Amino acid sequence: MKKVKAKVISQAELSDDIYDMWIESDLAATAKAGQFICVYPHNESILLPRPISICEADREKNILRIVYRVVGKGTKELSYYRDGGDINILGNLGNGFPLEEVAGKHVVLMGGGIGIPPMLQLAKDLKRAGEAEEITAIAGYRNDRLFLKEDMQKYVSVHVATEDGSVGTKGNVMDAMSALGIRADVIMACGPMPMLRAIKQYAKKEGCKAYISLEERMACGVGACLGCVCKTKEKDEHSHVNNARICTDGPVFNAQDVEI
Amino acid sequence: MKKVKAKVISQAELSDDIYDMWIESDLAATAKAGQFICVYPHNESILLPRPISICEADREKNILRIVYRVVGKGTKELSYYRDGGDINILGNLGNGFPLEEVAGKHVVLMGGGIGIPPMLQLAKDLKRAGEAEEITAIAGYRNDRLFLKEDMQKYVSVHVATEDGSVGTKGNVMDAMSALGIRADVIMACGPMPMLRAIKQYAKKEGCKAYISLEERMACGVGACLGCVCKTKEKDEHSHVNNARICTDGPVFNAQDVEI
Amino acid sequence: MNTKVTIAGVEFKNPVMTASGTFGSGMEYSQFVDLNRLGAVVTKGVANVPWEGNPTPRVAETYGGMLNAIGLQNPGVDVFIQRDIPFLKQYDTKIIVNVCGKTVEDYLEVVERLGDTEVDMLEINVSCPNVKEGAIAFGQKAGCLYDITSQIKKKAKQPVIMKLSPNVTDIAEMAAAAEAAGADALSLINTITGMKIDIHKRTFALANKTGGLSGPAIKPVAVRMVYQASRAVKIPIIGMGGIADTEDAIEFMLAGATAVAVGAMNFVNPYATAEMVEGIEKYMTKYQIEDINALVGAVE
Amino acid sequence: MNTKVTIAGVEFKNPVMTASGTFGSGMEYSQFVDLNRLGAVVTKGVANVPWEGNPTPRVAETYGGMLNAIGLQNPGVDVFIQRDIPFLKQYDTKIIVNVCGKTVEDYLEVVERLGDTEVDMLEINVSCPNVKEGAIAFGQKAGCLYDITSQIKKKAKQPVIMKLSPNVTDIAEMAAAAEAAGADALSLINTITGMKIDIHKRTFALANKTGGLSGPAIKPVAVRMVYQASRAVKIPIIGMGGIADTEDAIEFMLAGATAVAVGAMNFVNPYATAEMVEGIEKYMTKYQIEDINALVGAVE
Ligand SMILES: Cc1cc2nc3c(=O)[nH]c(=O)nc-3n(C[C@H](O)[C@H](O)[C@H](O)COP(=O)(O)OP(=O)(O)OC[C@H]3O[C@@H](n4cnc5c(N)ncnc54)[C@H](O)[C@@H]3O)c2cc1C
Ligand SMILES: Cc1cc2nc3c(=O)[nH]c(=O)nc-3n(C[C@H](O)[C@H](O)[C@H](O)COP(=O)(O)OP(=O)(O)OC[C@H]3O[C@@H](n4cnc5c(N)ncnc54)[C@H](O)[C@@H]3O)c2cc1C
Ligand SMILES: Cc1cc2nc3c(=O)[nH]c(=O)nc-3n(C[C@H](O)[C@H](O)[C@H](O)COP(=O)(O)O)c2cc1C
Ligand SMILES: Cc1cc2nc3c(=O)[nH]c(=O)nc-3n(C[C@H](O)[C@H](O)[C@H](O)COP(=O)(O)O)c2cc1C
Ligand code: FES
Ligand code: FES
Repeated sequence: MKKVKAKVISQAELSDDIYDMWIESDLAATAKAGQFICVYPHNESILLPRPISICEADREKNILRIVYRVVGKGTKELSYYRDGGDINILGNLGNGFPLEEVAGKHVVLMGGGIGIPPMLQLAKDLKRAGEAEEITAIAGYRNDRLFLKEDMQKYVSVHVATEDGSVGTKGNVMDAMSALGIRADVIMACGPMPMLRAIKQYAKKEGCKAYISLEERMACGVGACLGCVCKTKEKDEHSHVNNARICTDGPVFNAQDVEI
Repeated sequence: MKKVKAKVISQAELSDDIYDMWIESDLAATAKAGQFICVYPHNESILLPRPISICEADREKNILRIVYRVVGKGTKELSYYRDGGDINILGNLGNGFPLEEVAGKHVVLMGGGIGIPPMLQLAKDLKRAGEAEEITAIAGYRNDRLFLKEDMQKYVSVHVATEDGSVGTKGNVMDAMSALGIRADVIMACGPMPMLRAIKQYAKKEGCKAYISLEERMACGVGACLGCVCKTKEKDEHSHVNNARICTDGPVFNAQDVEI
Repeated sequence: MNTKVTIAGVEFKNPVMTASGTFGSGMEYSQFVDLNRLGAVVTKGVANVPWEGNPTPRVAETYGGMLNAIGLQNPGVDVFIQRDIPFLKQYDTKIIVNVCGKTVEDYLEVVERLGDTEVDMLEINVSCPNVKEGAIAFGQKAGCLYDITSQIKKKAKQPVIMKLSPNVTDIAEMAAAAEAAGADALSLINTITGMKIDIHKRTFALANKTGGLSGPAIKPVAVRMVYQASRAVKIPIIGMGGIADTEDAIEFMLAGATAVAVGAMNFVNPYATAEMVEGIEKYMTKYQIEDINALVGAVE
Repeated sequence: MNTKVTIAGVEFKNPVMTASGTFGSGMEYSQFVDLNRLGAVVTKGVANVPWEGNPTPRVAETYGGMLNAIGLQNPGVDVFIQRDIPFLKQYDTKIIVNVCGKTVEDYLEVVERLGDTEVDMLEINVSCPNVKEGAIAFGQKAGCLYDITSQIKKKAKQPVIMKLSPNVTDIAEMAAAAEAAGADALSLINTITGMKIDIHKRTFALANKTGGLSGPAIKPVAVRMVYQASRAVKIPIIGMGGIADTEDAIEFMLAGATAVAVGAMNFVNPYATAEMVEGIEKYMTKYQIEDINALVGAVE
């Protein structure tokens, strides 16, 4: 784990306000699907690091990809970075998705909106490991401005849900799951809280496993400030209370272990 | 007076930590020698405008020149600006040197260190007006890394004083004045406070006029905050106390009117 | 769409004001901002006689803010009445005069002199940290604040705004004391006392050693105090402290301010107040807010 | 060159410490900083029993700073003694344990439990603004501060640092009360109470509504309070509040601090403390300062 000044390799707008950036850094060599990095804005009036999931890591070329939505000052600044520019990042943070849980299973990857990016590296790694029996991805979008779908299709079959019904199933990823009659042994997901809640409930009912990636406001990103906790079912080993740190104990949790 | 986003035309390092920047702005059209502009840093953690004297104004080409020393965060940032970049400026501020005071007189322009820049436009304007009987400039430097001397020589004869004695008279501008036996009817000066004090004293003794450009920490630059005052001999017309605002009532004052 | 707000019977065309001491009497900034657009101009503090203020340096920059120790330099109430009020009367905006003093008598004298002028409201600065004589004590003890407020209320012909100091343990207590003494409105916050040291010269950055911190850096403290004060009293509040743009202005209104004032950020963006007047209208349109008063205290 | 400072008989290899709650018990940041380089590690607040802390969101960003309302989540003193102290003892640095509680008895229990451990000093947090139960009251009334300090001093086996709240009218009075009650040292400032409102959702940015403001934004207030406190007492002061780099550390020392602590800026630059240790040596070389203690309070 280290903080480095890295170089921006390329930047492109993928969809409305959604940007795609490649960064050159040896952090790529050890990055795991589901981990994230923190980006420190250059604008000194905003100090805190911005957590962004690793979307792809090319471990040979030492390059990392992040895909992010512009929502505030920090991500706005990011979207102005140009090729060759400096970017200050801290990584790799958190634990990735548990790849050891998939042998012989049908794994369903679910990404909603700006939760889709981490699913790409996950699809790639699961495919490469070759242990899962089947891998299916379901990606939920607002409208027909799909992003990362084609990238994911290189590794797994991808179903689409759109809120406006313009492509694939109308509705969210859960709607697509039932409409298509997909049955999962293991779900791995990232997306908005209502989606994650629905997945947790579904997994409990169906008796399948679900690993979900959570979000919370962060200050340190490394487990020191206790800013980013989520409620846990059992007492957490580090905190000795029912709180786990999303940045270091997560961001990926077994859905049944957390209160969301 | 207005705040504008202008374009940097060129930037060069003139001497150790001294930079020379040309800016495209129609503020040039009305700029007077001795006036200044305020530059607002892009770095949002430092908010206040930085006052910098107008070194040259090309009223036809609508370009302004500033020459400044890097001393802190704001001027450091300025020194990173490149051709075509944006610069936020407020201008034109303050009153210039009183050009109407020179008819038939021997005017001596005195610039010390980073007080030299405003003398260039002044030399140009005095020369162009052609009313002064004689114009002499004395520029004081630390060492032989002279700057703006050749520019000034295009308009007036320039004598040099250096602290280390490497060029011209060893010492400051006052030393050069006496060493060279120069006698002034009117002095116009900008430079460090000890130099300005010496000029005030000299002018009083010799019975000549001296106009000096003062510096003080500023917040607004436009006369509203009362941050930048200097003590005056008489009650000031605006403040009704013995304080004048350097930004609006100055920065150029008759040396005998201010307590320095 | 209604952007009018009313404070102690005085109607303002919109809630955007200038913070005392950062806008002179409007003359300088009238080059940038059409004063007719503003809810009110709040003037620099005025005393019974001219004040010299503090030695320089009077201002220093800090991270996201600035320190000032102007020391309430002002030309005195006579010049103010002759020169500044007629200037401001040319515009269709309200005039709020900030009043300072070293003793209760000083304050009362200014208040009385202003009684027959066309000033709309008085803002009593009992919270300036930059004057040695200690007027700030009036603003730091609830008992003193109560006393001076009630004495001023007895003499004042215009509605009285008490301007509170943030340099207190309990802002709600201070707000309640001012209200109990009859204040018509409150304004807060004044600057927070701060200090800067030049580590190379090993001297104070300000001649006065301490100064008042203002600007975006202090906004969270100001929002908190406006919130706490607004929950403690019924009288309206004018909020200030680091307001830079429309979003900040709305934040203060949601916290409980009926009007807002822009201080140090005028220095950074001379157009700030005018932009805010427009920005608030846009925000109201976006969120379909008919009456701006619906925003006051509307945080949940 | 001497960079050692001594506080209440405890010698620190240099004046650079971590501010409580921003560095855990050192474990996480030991990946970035060699803890052997630091004067001391000051731990997160520890209570007699585990605390859950506040609901999320617990942190929010502000201009040049941040708000936190962690609510002193901690695993309790037993786990702390078993796990964190042995971890820190691996390093050649001093251990200062920050102690929190809801009642005087809570504090005393922790202080007693730590009495037989290899902890070097205790820092008593009577100034956390983020706990409903009101421990902050201990830190906002001179009388209460005096009482709790003297009770703790009776039980404590290690020297006691009282950590002062900046949310007071008169910091000098508070400093003097703690000293009179026997405190061995003071640390200041804790966070300043602030608030942030999301104007689009019209909700509080923090679940706790208010939070503690820290970071560079508050530095001028912290420097002023360190200066005022250091002039009011003879006991040494650990200064903090927005320290980001060597220049800031020196500024606090000139204001009167014998040691300094880095808080929120660890989050922005995990290497900040180590860089400062080096930076201070460079500053001393540049200005030919033989003994770092010559800097303490050396502003004129
Ligand atoms: C583990 C993790 C992974 C993430 N991965 C991605 C990703 O791959 N792509 C993407 O677009 N976004 C991702 N996010 C959300 C992203 O961090 C925020 O959108 C971003 O921080 C917003 O910063 P801003 O300056 O633009 O917004 P502002 O609102 O100006 O930010 C203000 C403060 O709030 C914090 N903040 C704002 N929104 C969020 C949020 N949703 N979650 C956490 N902190 C927030 C910021 O970090 C900052 O400290 C992730 C968040 C977490 C916790
Ligand atoms: C009327 C006037 C004309 C000037 N003309 C020039 C010029 O032509 N060339 C040049 O190099 N310098 C000039 N200066 C000085 C210049 O303003 C400062 O060097 C500059 O503001 C420093 O900014 P900084 O951010 O680099 O330094 P910092 O020390 O980081 O600045 C911190 C704060 O202090 C203020 N400040 C620092 N030094 C000075 C100073 N000497 N005078 C006023 N404010 C200061 C800054 O504006 C800022 O608000 C002039 C000053 C005045 C008042
Ligand atoms: C340069 C300056 C001068 C000020 N003078 C006065 C004053 O005369 N009377 C007063 O009540 N407040 C005065 N203030 C305080 C402001 O009115 C305001 O309360 C404070 O600065 C917080 O707002 P801001 O952060 O927007 O500046 C002054 C502030 C500054 C920066
Ligand atoms: C996330 C966070 C947690 C904190 N927790 C504690 C704590 O447990 N005990 C304490 O005394 N102070 C705590 N503080 C206050 C800091 O120790 C410090 O006094 C304050 O943040 C000012 O310093 P800074 O501006 O460098 O952060 C905390 C601060 C932050 C930002
Ligand atoms: S962000 Fe600090 S503990 Fe997770
Ligand atoms: S800088 Fe504000 S009055 Fe001159």
